[in-house]
Amino acid sequence: MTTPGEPEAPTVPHPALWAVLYRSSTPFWEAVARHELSLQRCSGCKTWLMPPRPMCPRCQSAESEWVPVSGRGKIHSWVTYPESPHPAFEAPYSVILVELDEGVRLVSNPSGIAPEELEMDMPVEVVFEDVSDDFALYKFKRAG
Amino acid sequence: MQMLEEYRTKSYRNDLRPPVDANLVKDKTAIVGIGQTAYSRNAERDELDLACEAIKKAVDDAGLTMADIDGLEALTLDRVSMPTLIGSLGIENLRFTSEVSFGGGGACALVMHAAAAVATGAANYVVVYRALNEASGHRYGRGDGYAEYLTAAPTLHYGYYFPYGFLTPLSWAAMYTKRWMHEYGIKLEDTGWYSVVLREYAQNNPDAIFYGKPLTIEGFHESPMISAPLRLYDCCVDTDGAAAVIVTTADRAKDMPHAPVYIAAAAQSSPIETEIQTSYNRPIVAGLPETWYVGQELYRQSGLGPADIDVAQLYDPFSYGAMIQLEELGFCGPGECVDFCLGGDRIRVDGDLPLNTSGGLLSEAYIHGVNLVTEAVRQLRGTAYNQVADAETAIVTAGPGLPTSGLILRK
Amino acid sequence: MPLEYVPGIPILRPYVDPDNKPFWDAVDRHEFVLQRCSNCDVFLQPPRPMCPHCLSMDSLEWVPSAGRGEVYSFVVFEADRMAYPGMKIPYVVVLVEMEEGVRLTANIIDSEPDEVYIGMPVEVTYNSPMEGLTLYQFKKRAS
Amino acid sequence: MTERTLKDKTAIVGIATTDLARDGGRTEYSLACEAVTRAVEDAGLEMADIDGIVKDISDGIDPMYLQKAVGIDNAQYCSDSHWGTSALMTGATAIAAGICNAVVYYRCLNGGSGRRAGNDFRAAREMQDEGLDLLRYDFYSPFGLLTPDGLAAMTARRYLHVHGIDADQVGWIPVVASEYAAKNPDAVFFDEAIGLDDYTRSALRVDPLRDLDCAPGVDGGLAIVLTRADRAKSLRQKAAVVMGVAQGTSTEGELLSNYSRPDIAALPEVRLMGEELFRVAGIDRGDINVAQLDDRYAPYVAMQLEELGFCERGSGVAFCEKGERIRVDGDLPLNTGGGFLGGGFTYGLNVIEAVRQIRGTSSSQVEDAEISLVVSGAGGPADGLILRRD
Repeated sequence: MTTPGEPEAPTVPHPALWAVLYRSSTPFWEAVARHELSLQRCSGCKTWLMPPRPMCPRCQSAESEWVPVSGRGKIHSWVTYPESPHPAFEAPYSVILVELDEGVRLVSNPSGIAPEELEMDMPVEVVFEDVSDDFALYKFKRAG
Repeated sequence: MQMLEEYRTKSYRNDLRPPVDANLVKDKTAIVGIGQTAYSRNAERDELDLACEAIKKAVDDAGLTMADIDGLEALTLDRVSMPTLIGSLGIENLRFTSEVSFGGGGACALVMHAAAAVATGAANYVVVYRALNEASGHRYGRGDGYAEYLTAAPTLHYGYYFPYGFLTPLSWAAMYTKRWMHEYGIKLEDTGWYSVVLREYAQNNPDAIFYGKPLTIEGFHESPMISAPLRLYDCCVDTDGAAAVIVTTADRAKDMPHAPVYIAAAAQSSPIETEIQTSYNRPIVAGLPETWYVGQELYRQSGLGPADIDVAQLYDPFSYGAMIQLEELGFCGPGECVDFCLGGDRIRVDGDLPLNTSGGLLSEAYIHGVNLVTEAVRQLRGTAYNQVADAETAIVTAGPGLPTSGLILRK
Repeated sequence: MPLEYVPGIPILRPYVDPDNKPFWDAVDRHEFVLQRCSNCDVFLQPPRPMCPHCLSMDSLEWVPSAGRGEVYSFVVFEADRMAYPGMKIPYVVVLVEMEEGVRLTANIIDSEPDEVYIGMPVEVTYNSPMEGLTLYQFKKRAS
Repeated sequence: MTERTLKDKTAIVGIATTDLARDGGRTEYSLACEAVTRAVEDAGLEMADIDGIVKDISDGIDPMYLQKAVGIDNAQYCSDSHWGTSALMTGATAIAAGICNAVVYYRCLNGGSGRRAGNDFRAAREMQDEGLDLLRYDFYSPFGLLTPDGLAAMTARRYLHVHGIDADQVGWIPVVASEYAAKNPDAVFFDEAIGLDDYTRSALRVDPLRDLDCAPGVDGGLAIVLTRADRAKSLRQKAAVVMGVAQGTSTEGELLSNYSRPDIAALPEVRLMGEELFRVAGIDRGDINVAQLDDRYAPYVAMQLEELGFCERGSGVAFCEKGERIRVDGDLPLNTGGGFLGGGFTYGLNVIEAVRQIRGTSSSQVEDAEISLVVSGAGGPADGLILRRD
C-alpha cells in the first residue's frame, strides 16, 4: 500500500517534456523545434509578450503575431546548482536569464560556458539542441 | 455537539448568526457586468484564453476598463493560474484575491466573497469568473481519466471509494438519489419533466449547447441509463467555455450602464460530515442539508421567503440535484419535487417558479454554475431569452451535495 | 456474475496514513475494525485524528466489528462513462449501514445487480484484486 | 452610511502551534486538528463559536475534513487563499461584512519530512499538476530551474549585482535570526546563535544562495482565530486588533520568478501592498514598533525593507549590517521569533509572533510594543497586517 511519506519510484520524463501545456505557447515551441526563435508580439500596441498569452496586458487586444528574432542578447542573471534536483541534470549546472536585444528575457542554459566563466552582461547567442524528434530546446553560447 | 441539529429539527437558529443590520453585503453590493464566451463542445482554445475573453466582455459590459479592476475571485479548481491571468489581463494591482474550493459548490460563494470584499473596502470592482474545457479537455466527471495519473486514492476518505471503482461525482450522487427515491417512494416513470422543460428553454437560447436539439418526454425515457436512476439526459452537458461577472458596491452601481442587480442575500454553508457528493455518514442521506442551510440564511438575510422568489436558477449537475433543492429551499414539501415538476407547467416561464430559464447546466452549458448567475442577472435586467415577466427577485444556488452557496438577487 | 477485474489496469489503492493505518492493516489480516471514541461511545467513519464530539485525540480506539449490516443504498455501474476501466461493467457499489451505525461503501462481490436491494443483509468479506492489495468487500448474508 | 474599511473591525484573539519539528511523523490532518482546537481554547471560545474557515490553497486538509474532526457544525464562510497569509484578509472581510462571527485560519504541513519540501523535483512536478502556474514553468523546468531556491537565487544575484552589495553581508540577516531563534523555545533551528563566519562558510544551496539564506522546512501546524473587534474585549487574551490588512499583486508577477518585469531586483507587490496597508491603518511606517518580514530567503528581507520604505533602494542589506538596527532594542526589531530561518518556513508563524509582541509574550519582547507589522509572500503576491494593542 502507498503511504504518503514514501512516493512511488517515479519514471521521470525530461522536464522539457512537461512543456507546451498552454496553447498560447505552442507556436513558440513549434518554432524552437524548427531551430528558430520566434516571439509573440501584440498586433495592436507592439508589446512583446513573454511568456506567451492570449491577451495583451497593455491594450487587451487578443490579436498577436509571431516575430522571428535574432537570438542575440546578454546575460541578465544566473544561478548554479551545486547539487542536482533532478536526474536529467548533471550537477554542477547553471541556469541563465538572458535579456534578448528585443528586451525580452528568457531562462535557458549556457552552451559551452562553464559555471565559473559566467559574467553579468556577457554577450550570448541562441543555439538549439534536439530533445526528441519533434521537440528541441534553445540554449545560449558566447556570442562570436 | 448535536450534529446538524438545526437541519434535523428544521429550526434555523437566527441567534447564532450575525445580526442582519450588521450585514454589509445585503442591498449594499451589486452585480454590474456579465460576460461569457461561446459555449461549445470543443473550443480549441485553452482555459486561460477563455477566461480572458469572458472577463474582458464582463468589464466592457460594466462600462469599465481593466484598470478599474482590483479584485479577482476564482475557484480553486480553475486550471488558470492567477499570476498568469493577471499577466494577460494587465491588471496592475489587485488589492483582493481569494479562491473558493468545493468545485461547483463555490459558484455563488465567489460572488459572496467578492461582495464581502467590496463591502469592506478591500476592493472596488471584483471580477468573478470560471473557465473550463470540460468537454474537450480533462473531464472531472469521468472515471477513465483517473487511471492515467493515479495509483492510489489521493486522500484518506477517497480510499474508501476509489478502490471499488467508485470515483465519479455522478455515481456518488446516484447513491444518495437512490436512497432519496427509496425513502419517498418516487416512481422512475414520473421523472424526466425537469430535463424536458430545460431543453425547451434551450430552444430559445442560441448560446445553449442544446439549441436546436429538442427533447420529448419519450426521448428522455429512451435515453440510456448511466447509473440507475440517472439517465443520460438527467446529466449536465460537458462544456468548453467561460463566464464572468463584476461585483461592486451599490452606490457605485448606480452610475453604470446597466441597471444594477442588487445582492439581497449571499450565503455559504459547509455542514459537518459533508464530503463532495459522498456525505454518507450524515444522519440523513436522503437530503441536502447544505442547501437547506444556505436557503435559511438567504431568507434570513433578505427577509424574503420562497413565495417572494420570481425566478430560480438552481445548480443542476443532474436533474435530481436541482429538484431536491426545491424541497430544501421550501418551494415544495419533502419528497414532492418530482410531482412539482410533473408535466413541467410549474417550472416553465409562466409557471409558479420558472426554473433554470437559460436551459441550466443540463441544456445551456456547464460553466460550474457561474452561467446560472449570469442568467439570473439577465432575468433581472429583463434581457433573458426566456424572460419572466416582471421578474424582480431571483434565487441562485451552487452545487448540491457538497459545501455550497447561494444568492438572492433583486432589481 | 461475480465482480470481475480487467487484467492489466491497476486498481487504485487506498490512501494509508497514520490516521487510518490500523484499519487497512486489519483488512490485510482479514479483520474488520472500526474507529470509536471511548469517551463518547460513538463510531467514526471515515477515520479521523480527533473526536468531533469531545475533541479528544487520545480516546480514539479501533474495535473489532462483526462486519454485518444492511444495504442502505447502491449504485450499478452500467456505462463506461462512470465506471473505472479496471473493472468489468456492470458492477455494483453498495453503501452499507453497519450494525454499529456507520456507513461504508464497497462492492458486492457475489450478487447480480438485480439481486441487490435496499435493506439487503450483507456482511464483510475480503478480496485481493491484485498482488499486494487486500480490500474489504460485502457479500450477501442470511438475515 | 457605514464606512467601508477593514480598519479596527477585527482582532486576532487566539493563536496556537503544535510542536514544530524537523520530522514530526504525524499527518497534516492530525496537526490541523490539534492546532485549531488549541487556538480556539487560547481565545477562550467554544468550537460552536467558529463559523468561518480560511486557509491557504496549498494546505492539504480541506475544511470539510477539519470539520469532521473538530466538530464545526456549519461553516458559513470558507475561503482558500492563494499566497502567504492572505486568507486572513478574506477572513477579515467576512467578519467585517457581517457574514460570520469568528473565523479560524489554519496551516499544517509536513515541510520537514513530507512531500511539501518544495525543493525536490517531485514537489515541483506536483505544483504543475495542481495547475499553479503551468505556463510559466514551461519556460523554466526544461532548463533545470526546478526549485523555489533556484528561482529565488536568480533574483538574488541580480539584486546583489545591481546595487553592488557584498553577498557576505546578507549573512547578518540569518545571524540575527539565529540569535532570536536561540531564545525562542518554539524555534526548531539554531540552539545557539551563529556568527557571520558560520554564514560565509555555509554551503551554497543554489549559487548565490547559501543554505543559511533559505528557510528550512518544518513539520507542524498552527492556527489563528479572528473575530469582531468589539467582541474581542471580553475574551481571554489581550486582543491584537487588525488595524490594517492588505494584499498586493503586480503585472508580470509570478511566484518567485518575476523575470519579465523591467526590474527583477524589486518586489513591487510588497511596495503596493505596503502603501495600501499603511493607508488602511492610517499610520506611518515610523509608527511601527516591531516587524515580521518574510524571510523564506534572506536577501528578500533586505528588499522588503526597501519596498516598505524603511530604507532607500539598495540599502536593505546595509540596514541589517551588524544587526544593531534589527535587534530587540534597535530601530526596527525584526523577525523577533527567529523568523522562518529560525522557526521553519510556515506562513502564519510570522503572524503568531506579531501577535505575541502585542500580547507581550514574545521570547524577545520589544518593550511597550504597541504596533506590530507582519508581511508575507515576498517574491510573489504579497500580503500584510498591522496589529495594535486594544
